[in-house]
Amino acid sequence: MENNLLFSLAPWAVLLPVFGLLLNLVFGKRLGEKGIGLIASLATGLAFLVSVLLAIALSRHPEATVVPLADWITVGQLNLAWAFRVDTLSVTMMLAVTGVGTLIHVYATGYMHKDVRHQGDPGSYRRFFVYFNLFIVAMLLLVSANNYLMLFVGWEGVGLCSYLLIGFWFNKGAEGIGNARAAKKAFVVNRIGDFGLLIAIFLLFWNFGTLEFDGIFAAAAKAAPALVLVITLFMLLGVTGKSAQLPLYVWLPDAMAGPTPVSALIHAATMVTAGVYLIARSSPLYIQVPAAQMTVAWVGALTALFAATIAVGQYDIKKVLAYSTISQLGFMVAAVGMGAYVAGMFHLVTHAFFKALLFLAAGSVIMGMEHGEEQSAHGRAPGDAHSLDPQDMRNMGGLQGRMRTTFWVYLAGALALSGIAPLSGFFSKDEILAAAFRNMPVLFILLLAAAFLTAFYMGRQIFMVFFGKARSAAAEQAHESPPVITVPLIILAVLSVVGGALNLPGVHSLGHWLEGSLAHTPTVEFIAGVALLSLAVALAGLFLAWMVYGQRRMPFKDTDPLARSLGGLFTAVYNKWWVDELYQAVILRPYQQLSDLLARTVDMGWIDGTVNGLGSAARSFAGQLRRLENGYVRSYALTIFLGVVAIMAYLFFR
Amino acid sequence: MLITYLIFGVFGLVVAASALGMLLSRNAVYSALFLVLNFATVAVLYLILGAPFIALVQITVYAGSIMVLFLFVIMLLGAEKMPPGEPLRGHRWLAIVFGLVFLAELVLFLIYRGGMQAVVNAPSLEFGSPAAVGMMLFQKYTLPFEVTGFILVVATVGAILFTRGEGFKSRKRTLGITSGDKAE
Amino acid sequence: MIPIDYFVGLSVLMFVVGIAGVLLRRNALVVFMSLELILNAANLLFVAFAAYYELLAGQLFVFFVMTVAAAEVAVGLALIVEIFRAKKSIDVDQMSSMKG
Amino acid sequence: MDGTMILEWLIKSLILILTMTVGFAYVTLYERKLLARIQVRIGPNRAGPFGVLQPVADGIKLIFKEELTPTNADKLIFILAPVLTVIPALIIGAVVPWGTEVSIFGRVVKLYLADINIGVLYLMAVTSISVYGLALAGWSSNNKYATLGGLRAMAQMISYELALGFAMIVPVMMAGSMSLVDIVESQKSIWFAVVQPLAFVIYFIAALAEINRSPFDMPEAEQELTAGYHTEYSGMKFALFFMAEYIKMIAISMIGASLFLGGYRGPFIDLYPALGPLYLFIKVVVILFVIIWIRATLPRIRYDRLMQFGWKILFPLALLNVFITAVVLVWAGG
Repeated sequence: MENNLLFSLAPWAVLLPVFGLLLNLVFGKRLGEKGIGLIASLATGLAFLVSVLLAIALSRHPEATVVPLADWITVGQLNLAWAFRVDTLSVTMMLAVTGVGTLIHVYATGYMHKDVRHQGDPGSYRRFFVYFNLFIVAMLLLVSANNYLMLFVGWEGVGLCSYLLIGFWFNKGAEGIGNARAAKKAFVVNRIGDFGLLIAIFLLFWNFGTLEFDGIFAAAAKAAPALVLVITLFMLLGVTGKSAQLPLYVWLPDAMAGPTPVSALIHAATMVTAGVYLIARSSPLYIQVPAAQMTVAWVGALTALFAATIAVGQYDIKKVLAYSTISQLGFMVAAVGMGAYVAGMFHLVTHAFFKALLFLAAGSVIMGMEHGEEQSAHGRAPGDAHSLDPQDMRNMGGLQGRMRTTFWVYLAGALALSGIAPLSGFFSKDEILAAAFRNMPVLFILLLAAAFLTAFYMGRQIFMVFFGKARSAAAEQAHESPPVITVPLIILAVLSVVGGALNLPGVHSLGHWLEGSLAHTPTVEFIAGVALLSLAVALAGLFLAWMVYGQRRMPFKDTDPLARSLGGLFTAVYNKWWVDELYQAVILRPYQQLSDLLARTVDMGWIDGTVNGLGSAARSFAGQLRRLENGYVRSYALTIFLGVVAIMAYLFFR
Repeated sequence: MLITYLIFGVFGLVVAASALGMLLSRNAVYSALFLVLNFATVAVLYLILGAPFIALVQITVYAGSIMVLFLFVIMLLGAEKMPPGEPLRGHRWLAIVFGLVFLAELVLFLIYRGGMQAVVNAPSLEFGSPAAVGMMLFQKYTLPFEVTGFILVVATVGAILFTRGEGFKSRKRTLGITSGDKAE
Repeated sequence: MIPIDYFVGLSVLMFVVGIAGVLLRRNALVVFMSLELILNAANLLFVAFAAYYELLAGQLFVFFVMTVAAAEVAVGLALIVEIFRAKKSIDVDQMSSMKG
Repeated sequence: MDGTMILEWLIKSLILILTMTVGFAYVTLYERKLLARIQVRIGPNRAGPFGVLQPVADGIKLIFKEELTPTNADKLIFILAPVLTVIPALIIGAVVPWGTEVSIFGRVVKLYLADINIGVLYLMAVTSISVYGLALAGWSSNNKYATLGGLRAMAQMISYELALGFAMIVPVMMAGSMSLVDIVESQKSIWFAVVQPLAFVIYFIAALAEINRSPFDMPEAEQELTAGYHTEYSGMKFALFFMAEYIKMIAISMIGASLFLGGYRGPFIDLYPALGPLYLFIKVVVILFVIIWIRATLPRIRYDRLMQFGWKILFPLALLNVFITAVVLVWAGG
């Protein structure tokens, strides 16, 4: 009874942010910044509370529960409802989303206060939180849906919010439209993935006649493997779009154009993990077709290594983190591809902690840089105010003394990400590596290389940003951020450090917890050798980074020491392997040329010509026909009379 | 009976000649007069056919009212003669040719489909009397009769509205109803 | 006494002459008169067949035709008078535009 | 249908026409004498005793008058118009009975030309076509006064024909027949003029308008239109118009007498049927007296008043009268 009451709270997780965004939308102008931030954070916080209550309910009653809210679409045999699926998988996602989301909301109240002033548009403060709450709503819809269509609504909703928030400063960026272009790129690339998901959903409905998860999984067990393979591969296309995997990852680095809380929440912690969640949710389908699983695993592993190599050559503090995110998402996708769903979800949660932490801390660094730049800009010409890029790591250095809290939390996040025991990243990544070692040794080597690079580029970042001498006036003047920013950072840092406790080897609390929804997944046993190897690799990466960047102090604004030793390889990495250019040449240019051909020759030439020709033909024909309508009554009478004569003739000769 | 044939022949000739006269007269007044003659002779044919009531109504209504109205309008408008000229070239010939075709068709119909031996019986005296017509009119055809009356009223109102024209408009103008005045 | 075909033939003649009047004459009043002639041709047939079949309904129909013709003439002539006021002519070929 | 029957018809027709023409001549004298008396004059008294030969003298004079035809007149219709005017006037009396049957030389002779069962309809038909002569006369003269006179005559006659028709329907309804003989016979007990005074008055007024008599003589109002439709006529053609007018006076008197005043009926008519024509003659003379009296007394009515009077007073009154009569008849009869 009590449980049912708790379960029936599920819709409130979505409705509370809806109220928050409506309140801000309608009354936001009068509430002021404090009120807006309070309402937005409170809405998300209450949603987190609901998630916690649902988790408590589930801990007593681990079976999946469906909470219907209202009828949605009833067409023929299709009967879709707004129904929320409360099981351990969705609640895990809800907890991660709302928990991290709440912290980022709090952080954003402080960060956006500065940011909107820095960008010169304080009025957009409300807009930001409306979008933010809308994102939470869409994300919760995505993870709590009981059917694929509702999931798709959330899927598209988060895509929309991503677009809106990437282009939040739509009039900024290169040539004044750089950010808008980045937003458009994210949207278009996501559409390609969404197209795959849509096809998958259509196929599901076409073949199984339903979109409810349970119904589909029950029916799919008896379906032809080829069909399931097609469906899962199309679904994978959707995953590569949303979770930034090869080959559709290109939008995520550009998405860093959004404000830093956006990068943290959407493009690191929650939205991009939707693909991983989708595969985990659809695991009954994937388990049926090993070929699909292998494809997923390969895509994930390749992405992990590929993105990691690029991250090594980046100077933008957020770009490094962005490629790191892609890489870590590759880890997760590889995990779920190998059937290690618990490992994937585990890494998803810990990654949410430390990557959000890293982004937010990077935001704190950026804010400090901006603050320092404003300080140092006194006396300079106003035109030069923005000549310095506050996100370029080459402008930083030695910040550990001036921004102590940020430094320590950043260090915690970086070590967690690098996989240093006993921080959370170590456990989750180790579990993936163990699964790979057991199932697919080739992937194990790829992932191990990625883990090495991860440690290396994180070390590189730490040394470039926080150690050495300040390489710009702004860095010298940088200031620590206010508590509203640092407190969430500390909380996240704590979580990053102890997050591994969620699924300690041997205890497998998360594994047992997820058995309620992923009962068929095997528990990955801890392999000591693999753990030691991964730890050694991570330490080696850090050491190498110290060798290159920490030992000799990096000169002011100099070229990267790595570039000297690696040469052309570094140029390739710095230019992201020219993937964007490749896409431009292979896909975009022919596409544009084809469009041009279709537009000018086919559409304007043939189709317009046909239509215009028809029109002018009709007009000239009408012009001839018009002569019949000469307005002379006697002509009309004669015409009628001719008809009479004809009818009489017919009657006569009949 | 020879005399009946004679009467029919004479009046039939008059009917045909007067119809053609109406068609061919250059002067509209002559046309109208020929038509009056036509109607009057047709009325005589009605008498032969045993329809005295219809015959006299024909004279009263057609000759006495309708054609008087026509004549009145012709004289009122001074529209006896039209200026010469035929704007629709070819129309005249087309009309004449097809008119002849039509006539030929009807005549052929008459020859091939008509029964020449079918003879009109001598109608009894009471056949078309006002009493008989009236009885039928008010018993069997009450509704059409009423409808006809309604049509007449509507036509009367319509005709009055049409022709009061100027006075009606000027009264409207003094009341300031017309939109044209407001536009000024 | 008299074959019905004689009456039919006479009616046909009147009818064709009426149609010729409608098609050939430009004077709106003459056109109108030709219409009356056509109606009369029909009336003659009605009366002839009423006598032939000894059914009074034919004569009644003629009565109705006459009444409606009277109504038609009242409205039609009023129209022609109005048109004459506007166009200063009753040439039907002048009435070829919708403008008053 | 034997020979004597046709002969009898011919004789009766001749008598009717002669009566009408001679009557016309003496009605003119009657009118001139009467007008003179009313205007305190003597009137024509030179030709014959009391001027009884005056109509003959007038006739001879008109016959020898020069016939003028206007230059641009439509000659055919100009000649046809007077004839068209006279014919309806002469034939309208055909359905009016002069009396019942009398036996002359041992042969029973009906004192009426035709007893058709559509007599009243015949009257209306003839009345309605009698306007052609006037209208055509006015139009063919190619004279604007004459044309206006013709137009006025047409409008006036169409307007008053309705009231006239409704007034004539009343006796038909009372008698239940359209035959004038039946109508006269049904007035055996009481004249319709007594039970239907309104119908009689309407008939009288409308009939005056129909024949363009004063005060409704607008088509020939000399102050406005010189002489109206017969402005351009002279000699014998003018005489024909003149004749038509006075014959019509006699005709409407006869019809009025038959419809409303008992026609040929009078005291002892059943005993001596030959008295019929005498009674009718007396009644006609009295009605003619009233008509002339009105001419001498009343001024001419204005034209728009004439139309308004016809359409807005006379016509509705006649309609109402018919309606009430019908209701009463059905009530009493049913």
